Parts: sequence; C-alpha cells; structure tokens
Amino acid sequence: MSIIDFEFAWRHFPEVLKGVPVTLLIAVISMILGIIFGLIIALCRIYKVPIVNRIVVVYVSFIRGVPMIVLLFVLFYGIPALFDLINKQLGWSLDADQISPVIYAMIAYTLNTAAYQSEIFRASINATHSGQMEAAYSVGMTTAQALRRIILPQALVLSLPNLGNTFIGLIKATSLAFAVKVIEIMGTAKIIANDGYKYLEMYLVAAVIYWMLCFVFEVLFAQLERKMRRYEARMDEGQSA
Amino acid sequence: TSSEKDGKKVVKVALSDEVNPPFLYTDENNNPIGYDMDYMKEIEKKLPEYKFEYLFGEEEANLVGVDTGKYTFAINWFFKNPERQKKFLFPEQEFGYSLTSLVTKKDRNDVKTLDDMVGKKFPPMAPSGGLRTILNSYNAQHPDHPLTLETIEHASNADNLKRVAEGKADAIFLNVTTFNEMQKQMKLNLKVSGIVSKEPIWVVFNKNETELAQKIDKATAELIGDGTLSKLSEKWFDVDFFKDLDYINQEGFKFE
Amino acid sequence: MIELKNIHKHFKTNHVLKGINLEVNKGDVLVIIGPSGSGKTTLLRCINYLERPDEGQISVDGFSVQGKHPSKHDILTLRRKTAMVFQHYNLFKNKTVLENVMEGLVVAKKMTKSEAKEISLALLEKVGLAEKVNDYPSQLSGGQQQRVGIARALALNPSVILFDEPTSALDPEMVGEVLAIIKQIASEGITMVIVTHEIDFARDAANRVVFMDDGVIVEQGHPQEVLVQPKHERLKQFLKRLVREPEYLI
Amino acid sequence: MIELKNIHKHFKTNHVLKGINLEVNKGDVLVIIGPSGSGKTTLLRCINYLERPDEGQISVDGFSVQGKHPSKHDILTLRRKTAMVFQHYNLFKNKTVLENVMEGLVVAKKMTKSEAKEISLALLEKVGLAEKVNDYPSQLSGGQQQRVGIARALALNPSVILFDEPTSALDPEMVGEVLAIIKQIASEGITMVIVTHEIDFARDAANRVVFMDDGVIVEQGHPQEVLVQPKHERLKQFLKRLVREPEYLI
Amino acid sequence: MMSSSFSDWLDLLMRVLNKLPLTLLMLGVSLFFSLIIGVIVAIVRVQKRPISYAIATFYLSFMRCTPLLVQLFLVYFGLPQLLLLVNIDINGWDRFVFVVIAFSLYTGAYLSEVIRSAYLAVGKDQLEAAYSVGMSYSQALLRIILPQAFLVALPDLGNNIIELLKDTSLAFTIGIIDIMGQVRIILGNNYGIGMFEIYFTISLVYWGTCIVIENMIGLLEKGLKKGRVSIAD
Ligand SMILES: Nc1ncnc2c1ncn2[C@@H]1O[C@H](COP(=O)(O)OP(=O)(O)OP(=O)(O)O)[C@@H](O)[C@H]1O
Ligand SMILES: Nc1ncnc2c1ncn2[C@@H]1O[C@H](COP(=O)(O)OP(=O)(O)OP(=O)(O)O)[C@@H](O)[C@H]1O
Ligand SMILES: [Mg+2]
Ligand SMILES: [Mg+2]
Repeated sequence: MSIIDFEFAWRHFPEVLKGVPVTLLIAVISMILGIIFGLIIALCRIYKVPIVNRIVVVYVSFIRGVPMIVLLFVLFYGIPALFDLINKQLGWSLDADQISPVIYAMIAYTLNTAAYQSEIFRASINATHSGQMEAAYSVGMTTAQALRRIILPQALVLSLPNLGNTFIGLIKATSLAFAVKVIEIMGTAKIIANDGYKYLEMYLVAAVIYWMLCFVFEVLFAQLERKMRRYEARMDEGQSA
Repeated sequence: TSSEKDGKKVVKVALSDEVNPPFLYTDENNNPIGYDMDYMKEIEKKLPEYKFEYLFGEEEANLVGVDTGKYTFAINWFFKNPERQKKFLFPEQEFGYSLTSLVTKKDRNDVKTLDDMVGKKFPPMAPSGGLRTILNSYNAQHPDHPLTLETIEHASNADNLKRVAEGKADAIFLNVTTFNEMQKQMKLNLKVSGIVSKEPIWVVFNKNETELAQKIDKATAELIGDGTLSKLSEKWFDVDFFKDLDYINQEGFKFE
Repeated sequence: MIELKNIHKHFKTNHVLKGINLEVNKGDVLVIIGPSGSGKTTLLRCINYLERPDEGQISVDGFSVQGKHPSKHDILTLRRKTAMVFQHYNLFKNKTVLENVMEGLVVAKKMTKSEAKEISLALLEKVGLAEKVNDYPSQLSGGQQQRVGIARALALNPSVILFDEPTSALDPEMVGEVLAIIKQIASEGITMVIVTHEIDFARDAANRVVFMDDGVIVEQGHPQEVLVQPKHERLKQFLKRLVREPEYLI
Repeated sequence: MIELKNIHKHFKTNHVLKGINLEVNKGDVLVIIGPSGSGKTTLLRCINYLERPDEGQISVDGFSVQGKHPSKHDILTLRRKTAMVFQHYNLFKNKTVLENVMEGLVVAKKMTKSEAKEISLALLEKVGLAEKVNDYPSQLSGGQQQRVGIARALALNPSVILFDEPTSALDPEMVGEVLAIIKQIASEGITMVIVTHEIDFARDAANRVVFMDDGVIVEQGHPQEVLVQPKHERLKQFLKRLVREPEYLI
Repeated sequence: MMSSSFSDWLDLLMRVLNKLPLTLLMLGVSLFFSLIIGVIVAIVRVQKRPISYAIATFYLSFMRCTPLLVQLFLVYFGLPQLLLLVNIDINGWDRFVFVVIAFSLYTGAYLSEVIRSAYLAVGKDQLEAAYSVGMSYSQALLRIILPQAFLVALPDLGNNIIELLKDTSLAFTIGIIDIMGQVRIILGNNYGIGMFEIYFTISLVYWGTCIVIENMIGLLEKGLKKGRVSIAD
C-alpha cells in the first residue's frame, strides 16, 4: 500500500515550514493580549463591577458564540466597508487594502481568545482559597496588591493546563486565517496539494509541523507548571492507593 | 472496495458539498441535482450491474477518500494534469466542459486573454479548483511574466465580482455559466470580455478502479454519440458545450 | 485604642454577634474566652473588617469606621493599623516562610527588601524557625505554621494585633516563648486582643479577660476576678473542668 | 493492637522519624507529646500510610504492612482498621456536616443510609452539633469543624483511632466532653493514639504517654511517671512551663 | 419588499434550525464520551505510573497538537483501512459514528487537561480525609474529589463545550450536513451571494445555542457552589 507519496511530502516540507512564523506571530501576540484582556474581564466578573460586568458577560457570550470564521469575516469585510463609509462621510482617505490580513487575524484572535481566557482565569481565581485573600488584607495589602502578589500567582498555576490548551488550540486555529488571505501552515499545504491533488500528503505534512510546533509548547508549559507548583503539597505524588 | 448489495457491486461516488450550480447543487431537501447528477443517472441506466451510492463531502476530503479507497470515484469539475494522473485514475472520456472566461467592467476592452492580465490584479482566489489550476499552469509556462495571484481559502464569487465592479481588481477569471447565473441576480456593471478556454472536466477514480473506469468511459462515449449529453447540456446551460468554441460564442451566450 | 459600639452580625438567620460593646486601652492585653461557636472569631474578624458587621461602629487608634459599606480607603486604613494571626494560619501558600513574613513589610509598609529581611529573620529566630526560612508552608508542621503566622503579624509592628487562638498548635514550651514575646511587645505599648481556649495562657498573658457566650459579652474584668472568682453561672460552669484532683498538680 | 518496628521517614534530606519502635495494646489510650516539629503528626500519618515510611513495619490488629510500596489492597485493609482526626480537620468541603460523618459508613462500611444517619446524628448530638447538621464546613467555627472531625472518626467504630491534636480548637468545656467520650470508647476496647499539646488532657486521658523529640521516642510510660517524675533532661525542660505560681492555682 | 426579504430570511433561518438537532446530537454524544476519556486520561496522568502515563501523554500530545481535520480523516479514511487488514469491515458504518469517534478523542484530550488542573486544585487534604474513613481511591475520586473538581472546572468545561459545538461543523467535511453545512450549501447554491445575511443567521443560531449552554453551566455553578467561599466575598 503506497498510497502516500512520501518523497513528495518530504520535498515540500520546507515550503510548508515557511508558514510557521506567521502562525506563531498571530498565536503568540493574540495569546499575550488575550491573557491581559482575559484577566481584566475575569476580575470584572468576579468582583461584579457594576455595568462593566453586564457588558463583559455579553462580550464573552457573543465572542464564544460566534464562529471564528464569522469574526474573521466581520473584520475582514467590515473594516474596509467602515473605511469606505468614513472616507465618504469625512473625506478622509483611509485605505483598507493597506492593512495586512495578519493584522485582521491578530485582532480577531485576540478578541476570541480573551473571551475564553477570561473563563479560565475566573475558574482558577475562584479556586484559590478565600483565606489567602484575607491574610493579604490582614498584612495591609490593597485588593490590587493582594491580587498581584498572592492570588494571581496561585491562580496562574491552576490555570496553566488550561492556558496550554488554549494556546495549542490557538496555534491550530490560526489555520482559519487562511479565510482572510493569511497564508500560514495549512494554507501553504493546501496550495501545494492542489497541483497534484496530493491532499493526503500535504495534510500529513501540516499535521507533523503542527505537532512539532505544539509539542515544543507542551513541554514548555509542563515545565513551567512543574516549577510554579513546587510550593504545593502535590496530589499527584505517591498518592495512588 | 468490493462490497456488494442485492447482488450488485456497490460504487461509492463522492459529491462535492461545496456545490457548484448548475453542474452540481442541491434542491430544498439537500438532494443533489444538476448536470452531473443527470449524467450519473444516464450512466446508472447503462451499468445496471452496479449500485451507485452518493456521498457528500468536502472536495479535498473527497480526494483523500478516493485516494484511500473509501470512495470509488469523485465527480465534480475536476481538471486533468499529468501530476494528478500519477495519483489518480482519469478516464479517457470527459463528461462535460467548463467554459472559462475573463470578466471585466463593461467599459473596459483591454482584457481579452490571460496575457493581458500580466501585471494586473485578480481578486483573491481559492487555492484549489479547476480555475486555479489553469492559472497555475499558465504561470508554470510563463515563468518570466507570471500572473499575480492572491490566495484565500474560500473565495466568494459574489464578493469578488463586486471587487471587479468597484475597480478594486481588473478582471475575474470565472466559469461563464457561473457568471451568467450570478449576473441574473446581481446585475452588476460587468461583462464577459473574453472566453479563455473550453476545459474538459472529469471524474476522478481510485487508481485500482480500471475496470469500472473503462465501463464508464464506454458508456460516456455512447452518451455523447447519441446526443444524450448534448441535450443535458442544453437543459442546464442553454448551450451544447460539446460543440466547438466558436459555435458556442455565437449561439450560446448573448452577453449583456 | 479600640472601641466597639453595638456590633451586630448575622449569617443569614443566625444572629452571631448581638450588640457587642467593648473598649480596649493602649498597651492592654485583652483575652477573649468562651465556648466554641460563641462568636469570638467573628468578633475579631469584625475589628479589621474581614467580616462586615451589619451594624455598629469600630474605632481603632482614633480612626472609626461604621456600618456595612464603608469606603475601601477607610477599610484599608483600618487594616493597616491592625495585624492578625488566623485560627487556620492562612499562610501565603506560594511564598516561603521568610517571604510570608517579609510580604507585608515590603508591600504595605514600603520597606526596602534588606530592611524587611533583617526584621523578619530576627522574628523567625525568636519563634524558633531559623532553619525553616526557605521552606514553603506545605512543608511545615502545624505548630511551625502557626509560628510563622505569629511572626508575620508581629513583624508589621502595628498599633493593634489580633490573635485567634495563637497557641492552639503549640507545645507548652513554645507557648512559654510566645507568652514571653507577647508580654514584651505589650510593654512596648502595642495593644493586643487574643482569643484563646487555654485558660492558663489567658491568666498569664491578659491584663483583662472577656467571657463571651452566644454572641454577647457575659463578664469581663481582671483575670483574677473573671477566672478565679467568676460571678455568672455560665462562666462558672465553663471553667469547671479546670478544677482537678490535687494529685495531678505539679 | 498496634506495633511499629523501626520506622524511618525522610522529607528530602530532613530525617523526620529516626527508627521508631512502639507497641500499643488493645484498649490503650496512648498519648504522644513533644515539641512542635518533632515528628508526631508524621508518625501518626505513617500508621495509616497517609505518609509512606521509608523503612520499617507497621502492624495494626494483627495485619502488617511493610516498607515503602505495599499493595493497594494492603493499604486499604490497614486504613479500614483505623480512623483519623486530622490536625487541620480536613472535612469534606462538598458535604454537609451530617454527610461528612455518614460518608465513611455508607461507602466504606456499606451501611444503609438510614442506619448511617442514625449513628451519625447520635454522635453529632454528643459533640454538641445537633443544630449544625445541615451546614457546610465553611460555615462552621474552628471548634465546630474539629468536633465534626472527631464525630466522623468515632462513627466508623474502627479498631484504632488516631487523633492529631483533637482538642486544639476546643474550649475547656468541650475538652471535658471529648475526654468523656474518649474514656467511654476506650472502655469499649477501642485503641487510641492521641497527639496533643495539652498536658492536662494527656494526664486525664492517657494510660500511657510517649514523649518524642526530634524524631525519636525519648521517654515513655504511665502518665504519672512521665509527666510528674520525668527522667530525661529534655522532658523536664519541656514540662517546665507547667509549673506555675501557686496564686493562680484554682 | 421588506416583508418578503424578511420572510426569505425566516425561511433561511428555519432551514438552518432544521439541522440544529443533528448538531446538538453530535455535541451531546461526543461530549459524553469525551468526558469519560477526559477523566480517565487526567487520572492516569495524575497518578504518574510510568507506562500508562507515557501512553496517556502521547495520546494527549497527538490529539491536542494535530489538526482535528487530519484526525477526522484518519478516523474516517484510515481506521477502516487499518481494520480491513485484520478483516474487520467498518466501511459500512454510519458516518455519524466516525464523526463521534473523532470528536470524542479530540475533545477528550482537551478535557483531560481541564480535569487534571481542577483535580489538582482540590487539595491533598480532601483525598487524605477520604482515605482516613476507609475509602478506596476510586471511591474517594467519585464521591469527594471529582465533585469538587467539577465545580472548579465548570467555566473551563464551558469553554470546551462551546469549542466542541463549533468543531462539530467539521462533520461537513465528510458530508454530514449540520447547521454550518447547511449554510455552506445554501451559499454554494447562491454562488456566495448574500453571504452576510447567511453568516449573520448562522451566528445567531450558534450564539443562541451558546447562551443556552452558558446558562446551564451558570445554573450548575450556582447549584454546586454551596459551602464555597469566593475571594471576592
Ligand atoms: N510534607 C512535608 N515536606 C517536608 N517536610 C515536612 C513535611 N511535613 C512535615 N515536614 C517536616 O517534618 C518535621 C516533622 O513534622 P510533623 O508535622 O510530624 O511535626 P509535629 O510533631 O506534628 O509538629 P506540630 O506539633 O507542630 O504539629 C517538621 O520539621 C516539618 O517541617
Ligand atoms: N461563614 C459563615 N457562614 C455561616 N455561619 C458562620 C460562618 N462563620 C461562622 N458562622 C457561625 O457563627 C457562629 C460563630 O462562629 P465563630 O467562628 O465566631 O465562633 P468561635 O467563637 O470563634 O468558635 P471556635 O472557638 O470554635 O473557633 C458559629 O455558630 C458558626 O457556625
Ligand atoms: Mg474561632
Ligand atoms: Mg502535628
């Protein structure tokens, strides 16, 4: 059974590899911005900040509810339309074609991942013990100080596995950005595949590259977790009876 | 794939669910209809020893399925090239044609052939599909002055036509039938500025299905010979695309 | 130094504090005793607003706060005048022993790290934890954790320290040490409120004792009076077990 | 009933138990005292293999387990012969007070719910928590939580009960109640090992006392001998604070 | 004009909604199996027994790190081929089965991390308490640890259920016409005309489903929260 043309796959491997930087660029930037916004959203929800709480609840629901592809389209087709409108109304000369599709993708993925991450942080902050907050108050910390120095470091440890999930998911989700002209790993693979209908080969190439890429981050996250958890009485050591 | 049902050999036919009227699309109940299906009905009549099962799937998935033997063959407007022939079995006999054209604004006369598009702008195109293949092979043959192509996963023809009408792109490379259907609804300031080619379209078989491919080849040739396919062509496209291009240009399409 | 006026606290339908009035002078060591569930911890937590009283007024060191929803800033001011040793220690899980003690100094009192470290190390030495400064709370025995909690509160050097059963996990020896420390800092003019079940400790440490039962203060006064010549029936009964057969007295 | 042979335990480089040998007879109430950090909790936890000794052999009620990696089934058997009251209570956070006590009966002892409920309610009544049966642990005071922990262990009616500072959060009155309960179940032949810092309690409850220091057993014997006429210097020093000025004696 | 385009739109909405039960069925069945897989993998990884740990970690890595599309292909095209080698013919199985297998394996991997982190957040003391009353590990797990972990994990579970909901649209790749598939067919039949209305419609359907999921999670959270104290109180 030599359905798979390995030689072909191998020959085109480097070409697909060229999609990695774009993928990483979008994933890393969106992840970082997503963490920041996600954290802010989570705190607004936990502290039930009036009005803002309402708004972020709708935001999270909407962003999670709408398919990523739609979000991409809304930005990709909506911003040029908006620019046209502005140009017409105000006589400006904004040119949407000047904006790289990568920018649209980054905005879309940031909006998206922030919503998911807000839930991750909400879960992990809620899982920290209320006694920790009280202790911080008792030594005279403000809420912000207590969050920054005591609660969030503990919450971060709890969220690491989920952040890992999100980040790996994000790396793969960037393949959707092909829908707005960003040519990343999957896009490159599909373009190459078309000439000889070698989809099987090229999908495998893409899968291998994604795997290598994500594996690196899996290991990084695992190590980070091990390091950050060192203060805990672990439930996962020698407790199997 | 040699499973049998009611004493008949089962043939699994993959249909592209990125539908493509009037070749292949669906009715209200998502049943497949179109030129391709009518053609298959004629084939079924000719080959009663087989039982044909139709399965929808994304085009790329269908190709993987044919490749791995899950499907016997896939039908859509597949184009043939030597590289693909290495991987798949193409029959001898095409079952239809795709008429490709360049569409521009009505007031432009500078774009007739692909050569005219060198240095000009196309709207973004999908990486796969027959149209893309034609442009890719043009670029392969003209490495010194290639066409500039932008790629997007799922190109929206409607959106792309608008781009051309708004002057954001110079011309779109499109199937004439597609343009015609769309123009009926959209009524844009566009025209067909030139027919580029008449491309034969094929079904794509799994490498091992030589026997069936031969039978279908024979059947297709008969259907062309007795004019059945010409009639179907007229039913779906208002023109018999088995005739030559000049005839089609005169008879078939009265471009606005 | 501390003044509580008519403090009420409910948990849902459970009326836990029923109008507490209390005054504590500067440098006093006030010990609160009373049966389990009588509201001692709740009262202590109200003093620094970890629990918000439903009603009443709290003044610490001339600064007063009132009712259920004072401003954040008022609460912070109040809290910076007090420190607390928790019944369940509540050490910062993600910080080492040393960092636990330094944290308040660096963050709330804006000391330099080296200053904070010096003070912290000295205190940890005093409570016998010099060897454990770089361990995490999860690696400590119960008594060790409790001592870190005590050191953390002492380090802040606030006007008032609130102790919630600070010696419950300590052995007699260590109780002696803690008692010595408490006496020393009392002599420096720091006011202390201590909830404890150890009557011996109360007797040794306090210059005033309060007996609480079921959310009210039943009796208060000098330890001699309250512990040796109790007036109320409830208190007499509470102290009964302490009377033991002479053979066991050392 | 319990036999420990040459138990060693390290935490990384910290040698916490240095070859403990101990025998406890059926119906004995053995009290372990010793300074904070001397390894009392660790020893107790080794008896039911919550902590795995690096070396040594543990027998409970004729069943022995050895070394660091015994079979799951052996550990389970061992644990079903013992119950434990934790220093930090460790109540099930997702269960009410009543469910906390019933849990072991229903799951490990396969009682019917109604049987388990009856036993549990009776015990909770005994420790004064009849009113709190439907509350969650987070809604309880420290002493109330501790009493739930005690009731949970007693309900199991095992061969051996291990208590880790069972009265640290209890007021003198309640200590008296618990003492009475312990004496009663001892008379029913249940063996008990109790770690405590309350020497009074040790004196009242124990028929044998063990003094541990720094991972070794320094002295053991009848409470009269160990607590009143200690032989070792270390123990004398440890008990020193208990000698107080006569004026305070009641 | 207005009313006719509205009724057109309503017609479109109905056609999409018609496929909602199928989408929900895929979601429900896949979620059920992926939860089971998730719990098992999480526990195996927490226990750290060399061989099973290595297998679970490899599974996790493969499932998380390769595109779902590829996995779907492997299950739908590859698995039957593989089984044919040992003379088992599953080519006749309904496509739904393959889709559910692929989605369950994929989401199971993600859920295992959600569950693992929640498990670790519960705290060792709870496990020890369970042991002390004579529970076996599995009893402790079922009655004490998992219920508490479940509460901690709820928001993250919500995230993943919603992701799964949207992932089910990949079923269209192998021809199962779910709500997204219906939309793409309508779009194809229209040559992509009216893309905005159509995507607007599908977004409404997804969002609506999502709100239902969110509310269910919210209710569960409220119901299970008894006896827990938040840092914000
Ligand atoms: N999980 C752990 N990791 C590392 N060290 C530990 C751990 N648990 C206990 N220790 C150390 O082992 C020693 C004995 O601890 P243990 O809890 O047995 O003391 P203890 O006698 O019960 O003290 P206390 O009376 O304060 O409860 C202490 O020095 C402690 O720091
Ligand atoms: N968060 C809470 N929610 C509901 N009820 C509570 C809460 N905290 C305390 N209570 C109840 O309030 C009463 C007083 O509790 P508190 O902790 O003040 O008692 P305490 O005097 O400190 O007892 P102990 O000596 O046992 O620590 C108890 O009956 C307790 O059940
Ligand atoms: Mg208390
Ligand atoms: Mg201990």
